[in-house]
Amino acid sequence: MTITRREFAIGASGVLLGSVAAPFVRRAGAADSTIRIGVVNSMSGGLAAYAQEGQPAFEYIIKKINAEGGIKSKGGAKIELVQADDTSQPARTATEARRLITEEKVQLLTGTILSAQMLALTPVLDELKMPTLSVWAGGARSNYMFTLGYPYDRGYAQTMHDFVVFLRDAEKFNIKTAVMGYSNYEAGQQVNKFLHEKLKASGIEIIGEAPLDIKAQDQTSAMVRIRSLKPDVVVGLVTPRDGILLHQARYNLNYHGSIFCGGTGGYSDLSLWKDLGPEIGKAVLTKNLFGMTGFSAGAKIDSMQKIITELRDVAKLDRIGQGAIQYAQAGRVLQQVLETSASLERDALLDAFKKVNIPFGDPNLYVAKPKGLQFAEDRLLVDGSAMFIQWLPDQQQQVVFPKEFAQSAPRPRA
Amino acid sequence: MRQEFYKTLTSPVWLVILVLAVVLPPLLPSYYLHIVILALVYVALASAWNIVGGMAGQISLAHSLFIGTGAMLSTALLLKLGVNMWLGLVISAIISGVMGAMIAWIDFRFQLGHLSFVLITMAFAEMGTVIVEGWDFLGGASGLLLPQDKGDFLAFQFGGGIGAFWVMLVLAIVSILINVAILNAPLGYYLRTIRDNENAARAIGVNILRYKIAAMVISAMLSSVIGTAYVRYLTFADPYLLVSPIIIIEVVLFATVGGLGRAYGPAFGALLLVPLGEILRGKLGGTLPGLHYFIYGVVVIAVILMSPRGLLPLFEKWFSRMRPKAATSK
Amino acid sequence: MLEVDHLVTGYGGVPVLHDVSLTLNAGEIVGLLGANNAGKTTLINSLSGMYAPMSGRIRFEGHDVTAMTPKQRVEIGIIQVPEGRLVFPDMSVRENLLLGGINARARAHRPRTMDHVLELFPRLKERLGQNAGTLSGGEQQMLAIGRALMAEAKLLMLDEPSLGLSPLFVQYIFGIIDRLHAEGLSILLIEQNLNLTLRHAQRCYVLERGKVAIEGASDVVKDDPRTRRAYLGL
Amino acid sequence: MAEFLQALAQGLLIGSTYGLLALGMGLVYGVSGVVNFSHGDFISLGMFLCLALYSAFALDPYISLVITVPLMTVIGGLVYWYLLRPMVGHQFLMVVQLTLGLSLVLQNGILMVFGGQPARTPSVVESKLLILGDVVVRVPHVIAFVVSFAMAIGLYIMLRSTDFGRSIRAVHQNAHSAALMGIDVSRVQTLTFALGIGILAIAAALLLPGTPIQPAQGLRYTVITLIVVALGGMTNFVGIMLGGLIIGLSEAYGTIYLSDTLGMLLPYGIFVLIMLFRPQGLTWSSSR
Repeated sequence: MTITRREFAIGASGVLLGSVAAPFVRRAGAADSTIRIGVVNSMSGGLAAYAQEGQPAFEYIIKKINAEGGIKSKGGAKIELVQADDTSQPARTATEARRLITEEKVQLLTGTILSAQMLALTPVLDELKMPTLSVWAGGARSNYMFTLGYPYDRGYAQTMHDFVVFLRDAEKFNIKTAVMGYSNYEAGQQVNKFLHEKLKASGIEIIGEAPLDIKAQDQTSAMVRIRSLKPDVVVGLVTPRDGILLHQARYNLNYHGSIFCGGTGGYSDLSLWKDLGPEIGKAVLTKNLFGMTGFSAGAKIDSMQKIITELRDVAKLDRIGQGAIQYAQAGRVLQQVLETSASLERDALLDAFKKVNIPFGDPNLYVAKPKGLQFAEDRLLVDGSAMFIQWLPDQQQQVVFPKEFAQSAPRPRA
Repeated sequence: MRQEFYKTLTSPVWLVILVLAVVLPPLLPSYYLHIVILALVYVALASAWNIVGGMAGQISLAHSLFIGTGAMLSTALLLKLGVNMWLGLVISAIISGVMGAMIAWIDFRFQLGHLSFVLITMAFAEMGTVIVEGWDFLGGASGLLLPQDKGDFLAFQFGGGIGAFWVMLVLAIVSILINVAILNAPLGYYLRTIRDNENAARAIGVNILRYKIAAMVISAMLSSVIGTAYVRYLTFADPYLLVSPIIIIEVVLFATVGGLGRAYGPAFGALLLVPLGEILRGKLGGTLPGLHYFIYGVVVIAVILMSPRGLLPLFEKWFSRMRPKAATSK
Repeated sequence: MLEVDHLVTGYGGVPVLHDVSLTLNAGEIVGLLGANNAGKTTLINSLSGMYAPMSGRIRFEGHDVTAMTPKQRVEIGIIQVPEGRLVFPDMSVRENLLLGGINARARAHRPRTMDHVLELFPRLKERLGQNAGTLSGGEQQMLAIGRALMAEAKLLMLDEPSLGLSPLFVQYIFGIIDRLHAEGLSILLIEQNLNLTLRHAQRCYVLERGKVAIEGASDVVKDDPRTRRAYLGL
Repeated sequence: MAEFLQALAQGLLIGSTYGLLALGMGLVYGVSGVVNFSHGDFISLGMFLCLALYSAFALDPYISLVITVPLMTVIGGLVYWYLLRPMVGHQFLMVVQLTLGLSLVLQNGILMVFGGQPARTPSVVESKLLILGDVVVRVPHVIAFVVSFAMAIGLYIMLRSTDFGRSIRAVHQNAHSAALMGIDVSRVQTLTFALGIGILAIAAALLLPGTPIQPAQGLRYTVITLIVVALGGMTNFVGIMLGGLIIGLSEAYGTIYLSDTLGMLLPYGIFVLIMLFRPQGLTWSSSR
């Protein structure tokens, strides 16, 4: 070792002293002309993929807002982001949020905040009363949290159910039986519960479950199970990584006996094609597969098209999927909240969240919401719906559902 | 030997701790109070683990089951069946104790070697994770959210913050004192004999099964109780934390780096490493992703290379060098 | 051939050998006697380089070897047959012998030395493919000596070669020792069996609590009343 | 029946790669008693090195081996010499903690360089399939299967018929005695550790085609490896390959026929039972 004991002793006492003294060293108050937003993300650990895709888009939008004159109703105040990493562990989301709120004195909080993080944050937000915008949570248990994620029930489950019924009734697909194929983690299980009920109520027989082990390196066995059950449709929430493995397994077994629909990331992420490789992508993505998504490069929504081009050409992001769009949307929602809020007091901000309205057709609406973007009483999106797409051999997507955005009818079963 | 224990009980250090405990928390900002509470949780857990891992030399990775039972079961009993959490704490502790006794019995019955014991307890822990994540009663993968802590003591609520601080302080001290008591009692002597040479212990007629079970049950029940108190403080019963390999890996790390088998070693490790990890993440978490963990890992490696017997022995050596008289009187 | 000057060795800062000096001339058998814990095995392991001495020096064939590693000492021909044989149990007799000759100096001539060893120990030849762990104690001792010969020993150090063997085997092993001596090998012999050692060695050293208590020709040592006392550790 | 056969093929192929992952750990445990908790992160490192070589020079992972194997071997040697060797003679658990620290460093070092997105490394064989009646298998898996067994046999022969191999076994069976034979024990331990990590570089490349990789995956690989090594009796290569197959098969059959929680419990349950009733591992002879 090159570190001597003396050096270590000095270093160690430094760390100790620092940790003891830190609370008593008050940081200089932030200048009045900046608004501090805390961003607690999973930048490392198992869930790092979400924030690593979204964060650059978010920073780009915030930079743009600042460049265009900041928050005008607050005298052109600039937004300052204060970042934190929860290492994909919900308990640390709570810790970091506490630090951002009490030490960094942020005025708003945001971040990926998946479902488990949302639950872990709830007691801290209730205690410290900090208005918070989650980018991805499917629920919001604290009165202070709003979320852009699809609600489990009226978002994910309802959209998937509606699409399956649409295929059966409107498009005359032969769909009588289903297997629930979903990523076996909190959101996957939650959505599955609701979806299961809804499909049953609509007369579809559930003949089996195929939960995907989220730690597995290969899903061929799960696909063998699905193949042996031979359902008409396989449906459920699938994460991007499980999606890659699931489609790979489908390719391996050359199984096209069922229609696969679900998502979001695992069926519709733009990077799927790249992650699978062109050959496998072409063989499985364009056959009997429909993906749920909140955004599609092919959707006939001008504002969405514009932000995609902008993130690609101006911000030079190399990965533009739903994550990036969702984060960009979060930036715009926060902008509106800050603009319309009477003051920077928490109650005012909370009120402003409740009044958020980005109508359909607004240039700042990046996600596909036919009814626009507003928060309901439960602080989840009023319009939790999403689209369904199908893939084309040239790696483009076509929206097939809902009718408002559809570019084409669903491709018949192969 | 008992004398040693009473000497510890009447030590003036307690007065200092009491004064600090009364004066400091109200002055600490909430984030730093939180770090102190976290450190105390891990002091308590590492000390509880030390009873088997350090003294008996049984490196159990199954402790996440006990912590998890204390946390998830008591929460589920309250939310699903309306069982008071105090009662839930007792039920969980008893179940943990039974599981601990079974593991100790398996260890004895099948004469597991050190490494087999590590790996089998690891497999038990993994199985526990899978079961909890697939069992709706315990909340499945989503976990369970406790009602807000309103400070109703009879409902096992301590009002968060300073209340939680006191609960954790008491648990940490109890956990350490149990360590001191065992080390100075015949049980501690037998455990060390078993650890150092199980065959010799058998040859001189030590009832190995009895002491192994005793150590494991005490440690398991203690871990379970700490788990219940911890989840009350967290409010969110998260299976990915409380029943996962993550928590047990951390507990073993703190205990080992602090000084295994010593009464204060594990506590020392947790007191140093928990704040270090939190502060590194706080300061560096917003920069390059992974950097804070990277540095933490480097520090862990450096510390181990510098003091392969644990930090506490190293500090004692420094201390005795500074005060040679204290060393000679020992 | 071997000169040990004022050697002090110990573990963890506590000396076990205090100021031990001894010499061994080329072609000699020297006996090393003493009660349990007198420091015999520590001494032999110091000579093999397993412990770094706290002070003193060791010379071999005129060169200072004090700072040499065990490997280097093997390469210059200081070979130990350890107490309890310590053959490699899960390897065949042949593999054990090959390992004996693994050092840089001996490696090239392994086929030749192997023939020599097998001629010396015909029993090993019969058991060549058998795992060493399945051999009897006496056979293991043969293997341990054979393994050391494979290393082309110049100085052979035997630690308790008769331990746990039947009288018949003890006789056989000492016959071999005499034969090796006749072939010109220098031998340092540690033995519990006092009479046997005194009979085969030309000179003896008696260790007592890490110090040389008595030294001299075997006859002299034999008659010294202190020998029995030291030996019994009284 | 088709399911049964497909599961059999799947289990055997995946299981053989588990065996390959475990060979290196068994080797290292045998000569130095180190249980390396950063094992899985070294696999990650091997995979990300292949990714880097693909990004920079468009190298196929199978070709990258020419570079990654020597590189990882050297890294392994340095790690043993500077980090693990000083710990010889200290508490087993402390060494484990050191490798855990190393795991943090590796995992987050990879994260800092490559980011946390799942990444794919293309290979010419990644989409090739082999169709045998009802059973379809992926060519990369078949390659991995063949190489795994070839490696196991190669190592077995190396250990039996070379001086280096015999030195490794000598150190494993009795380090003191080996030193008395003039074997430099530290050097053998270092080289063995280096070799163990070098083997991982091969395993990494074989597993890579079609596997999305992430920096956080290491612990999963470590756990599987530990289980397989333990099933094999820690140092027995035949047992280790057998252990890999058992875990692979129980995963495949568990997922297909039991699904859900019960299916995921199956490999652990089988592991515990085998460990209790055959603590010495799967093979009968104690030799290796």
